[in-house]
Amino acid sequence: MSALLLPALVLGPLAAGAVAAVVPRERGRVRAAVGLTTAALTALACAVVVGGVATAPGHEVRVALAGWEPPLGIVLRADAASAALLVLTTLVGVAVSVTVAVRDDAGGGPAFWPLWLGLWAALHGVYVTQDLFNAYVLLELVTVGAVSLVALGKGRSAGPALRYLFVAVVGSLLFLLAIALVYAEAGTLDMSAAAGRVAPGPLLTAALALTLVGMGAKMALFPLHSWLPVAHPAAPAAVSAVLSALVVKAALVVLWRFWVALAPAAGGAAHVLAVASGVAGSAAVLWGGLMALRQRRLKRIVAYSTVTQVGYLALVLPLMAPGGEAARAAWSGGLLLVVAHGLAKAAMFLAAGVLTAAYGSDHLEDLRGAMRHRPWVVAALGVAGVSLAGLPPTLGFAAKWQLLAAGVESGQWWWVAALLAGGLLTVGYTAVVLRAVSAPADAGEQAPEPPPAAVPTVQAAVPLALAVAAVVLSVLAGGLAGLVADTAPRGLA
Amino acid sequence: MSPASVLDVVLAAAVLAVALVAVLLPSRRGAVSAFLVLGVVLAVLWARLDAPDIALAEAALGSGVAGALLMDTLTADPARPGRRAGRTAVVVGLLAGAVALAALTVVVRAVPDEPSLLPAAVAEEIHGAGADHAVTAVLLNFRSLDTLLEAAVLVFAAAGAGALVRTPVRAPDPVPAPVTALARVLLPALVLLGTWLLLAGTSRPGGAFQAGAMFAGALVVAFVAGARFAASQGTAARAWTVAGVLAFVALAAGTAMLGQGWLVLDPRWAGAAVLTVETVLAVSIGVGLAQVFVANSEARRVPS
Amino acid sequence: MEIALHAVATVLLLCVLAGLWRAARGPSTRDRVTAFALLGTTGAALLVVLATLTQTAALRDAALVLVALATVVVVVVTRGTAER
Amino acid sequence: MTAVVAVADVLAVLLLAAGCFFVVAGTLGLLRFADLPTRLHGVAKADNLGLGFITAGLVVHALAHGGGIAGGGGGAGGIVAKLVLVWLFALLGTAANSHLLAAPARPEPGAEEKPEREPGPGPGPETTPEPEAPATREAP
Repeated sequence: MSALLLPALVLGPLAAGAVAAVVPRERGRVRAAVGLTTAALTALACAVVVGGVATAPGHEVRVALAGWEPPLGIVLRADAASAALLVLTTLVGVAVSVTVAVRDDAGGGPAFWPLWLGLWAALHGVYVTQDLFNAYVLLELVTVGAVSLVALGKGRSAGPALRYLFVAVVGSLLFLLAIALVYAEAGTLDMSAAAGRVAPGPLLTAALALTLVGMGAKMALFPLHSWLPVAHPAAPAAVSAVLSALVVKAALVVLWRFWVALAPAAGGAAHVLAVASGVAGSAAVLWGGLMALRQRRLKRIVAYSTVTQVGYLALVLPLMAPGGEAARAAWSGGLLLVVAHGLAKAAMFLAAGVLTAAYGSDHLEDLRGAMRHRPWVVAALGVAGVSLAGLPPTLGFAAKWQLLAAGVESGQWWWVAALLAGGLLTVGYTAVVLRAVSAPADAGEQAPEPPPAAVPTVQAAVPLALAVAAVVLSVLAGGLAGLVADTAPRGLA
Repeated sequence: MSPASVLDVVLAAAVLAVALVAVLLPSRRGAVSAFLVLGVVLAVLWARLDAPDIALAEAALGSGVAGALLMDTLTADPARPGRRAGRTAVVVGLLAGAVALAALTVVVRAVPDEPSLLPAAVAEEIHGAGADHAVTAVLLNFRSLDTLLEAAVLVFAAAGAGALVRTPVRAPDPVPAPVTALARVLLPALVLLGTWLLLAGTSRPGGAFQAGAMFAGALVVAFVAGARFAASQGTAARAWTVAGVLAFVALAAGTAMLGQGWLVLDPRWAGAAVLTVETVLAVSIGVGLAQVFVANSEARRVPS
Repeated sequence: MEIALHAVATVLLLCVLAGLWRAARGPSTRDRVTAFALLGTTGAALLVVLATLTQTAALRDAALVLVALATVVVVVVTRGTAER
Repeated sequence: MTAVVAVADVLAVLLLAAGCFFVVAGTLGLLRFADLPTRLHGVAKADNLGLGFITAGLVVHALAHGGGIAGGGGGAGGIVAKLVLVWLFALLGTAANSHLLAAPARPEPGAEEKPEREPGPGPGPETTPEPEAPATREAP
């Protein structure tokens, strides 16, 4: 059953997106209905597939498409890591769909639906594909959807969208070159088959480096991050949530899968590249945190926070390098962090969207009194901030704990320092936001407390639900980590 | 030096020269024109590299449809001063390019001589794949998911482009007589050429993407000549754009429900299935590309 | 015979390169497009020569495509400049 | 090699050489002529004649040597048909193109197109219009 449904996770939303594109734009309600139905069915199919992965022997569900095994055909394979990502995507996807269905301003109008459904399909594909070129095509689909969605923002969103497009396409091209190199040596595009057919040498080193840089650009890894803080404020609220929670993760997943499959064969060169990734990640943690502290607009703060969190995720590569227990801890910690960050960031951006809609601005000065008028939305911001900072009792804590364990286990203290510094900075900018929204209206100035506009209750409840999910899932974190660790890589030793 | 290697050396030098001119020219129009020339030279390069499929695609998409799109964007835009790259930027760029070239040379020289597994595997399995031409068999059968997703990329690109045009398509400007006359001849010729490429695709280079480019060319000519039907933003146009993807997904779902597995084509009807999907795809690609062109053309006319 | 075909191909290629000069330099858009139209014809000649040389029938299709779409480009461009 | 084939080869080479001559002439015209109408004139006439001669040469070659391994559409016949089609397309296209491109260049009262200039910030080839500047890269 789950094997039958695995391709449907990609093709279903894709077809629904195509159908939504045919519905005239004036019939926004019909488009929303298509979107919500698809979200419900997708969630159901995801549950079946995740259940299938949990019960299947070896915790994996595998489908050879068109009946052709590699090297001729393409294989889709869902393992525990895919399952974790599918859970995240379902939660965020349903939340975003509900938000936009209630008030389509949040997504930039009815044009949101076809693009979002197509993007959703592509994300599912990225999590389960085993084929390098297929991953490239899926990333292209992700890029087309994400860039168009950013361009739906009000005002001057075309420039930031174009900038994002250029960066993303250059990243794709570098990855394509890497694929060509791997194919030239291995003679196959299947990741696991290629792993056994490559040897250390300039070819493999170049492929790993190109993938690191290409995917680094797509996931906004410092110093290639400059498109992200520009794109977020321009994009509609729901699109920002998708962009930060899911889209940058697609590139990250491709990087990790590529790395896990091919880096062990590269020997010392992979070590050097992993350290480079760690250095970039540490710089991202510090730079993103400092920049977030300096911003005065809520969306920009949350955007720079993404730069920080992507930095953590880049640390996973060097932490995995020693293999053994450390690699298991780093891998499961990294995946948990992806889930935790996705939930927290989606909650934050959706909350920011609600506040922006209510107060007509996301400048911190204009949000005074929000604590009193929109307590649940502010609570969502707070809980999400706590999870981001990695404090108990949240999923973020469980994830960072694993990463710390990996660092201590392998004696890589310097990465631990970056992790801790990042946590402090996160506490800092979360405090800045909370302080601003809790400030009484008459603090300093005589201006009256800005009257908030009405926002549908459902829309205000969604961010809180996501933030609460980050807390609830922390109870399951132990089991989840154990399950995920089974798919852990062997390290670079 | 043999005549063949003279040709190859000149060709390689030509590609480099045209690419450099396209990148370094400060005038935007000049750069775009050079880019169109690059399309021609690249088509010749692919022909020389014994890759007629790509030569055909480059001629159709690289210099044809993309050329029309780029030139249309530029010519309706007021001539603005091009930005001249600073001397430092040029020097740094050339240095970086040289380093990248050297690194790539090292890497490419490390490519092993042993042939890839795939050509043999394709040759072995192509009977019953539904197409005699290896490229078509790979695109429509062995790796059909990739092709489906590529078609989806175009669908969502067209949807995205359409979403950015916030006004309905305007009535056409008066069309000069020679354009109308030319359209009458060019339109059927392009449709005929596209149909030929589509049918040829099962046994030799050709197929849905190249044929789609021809259909797009025909629709663009119709649009320029004042026709406001399929190429506009109507529901019918959008339906045609997504038809290819939907047909492909329907085929996939059908095969899955019949118990054969997703996208598994029975050799008995694989040929018919491949040709049907290719035909719908070609029309979809044509209408989709034309929609991008129209959206681009209309977006510029909106006074902002 | 092969030598002659190679020589013809080389000469045609040099003509394409020479056309680049006019395409890049202008001065008007129409000059650039005139150059592109020439290159469509020359490129088509080049492709049919290569088709005979390498015995690849598909390259003659490519020549047809090139000529036809070069005309489409000209139609599009002349509309664009006529509007202003 | 039979005598007929040898004669055909000589004929084909002569035709190809003539074709090259006209294409080169057309290209020189494009580069050296003073303004758009004269350039169009050179391109439209010489280039199509050149393509015609080259096509004719290839037709003779195809008839003498047969379709080869990949004739497509039935040996020499298919090749000849396709070659003739390419030439006809080119003739049609050039006729229409020249008409469209030359239209504003004809003297019409009050409607004279000036070469649009893209003012560059500094001196360079774009800002120093010199219609008869010597070509830097020329066909032999």
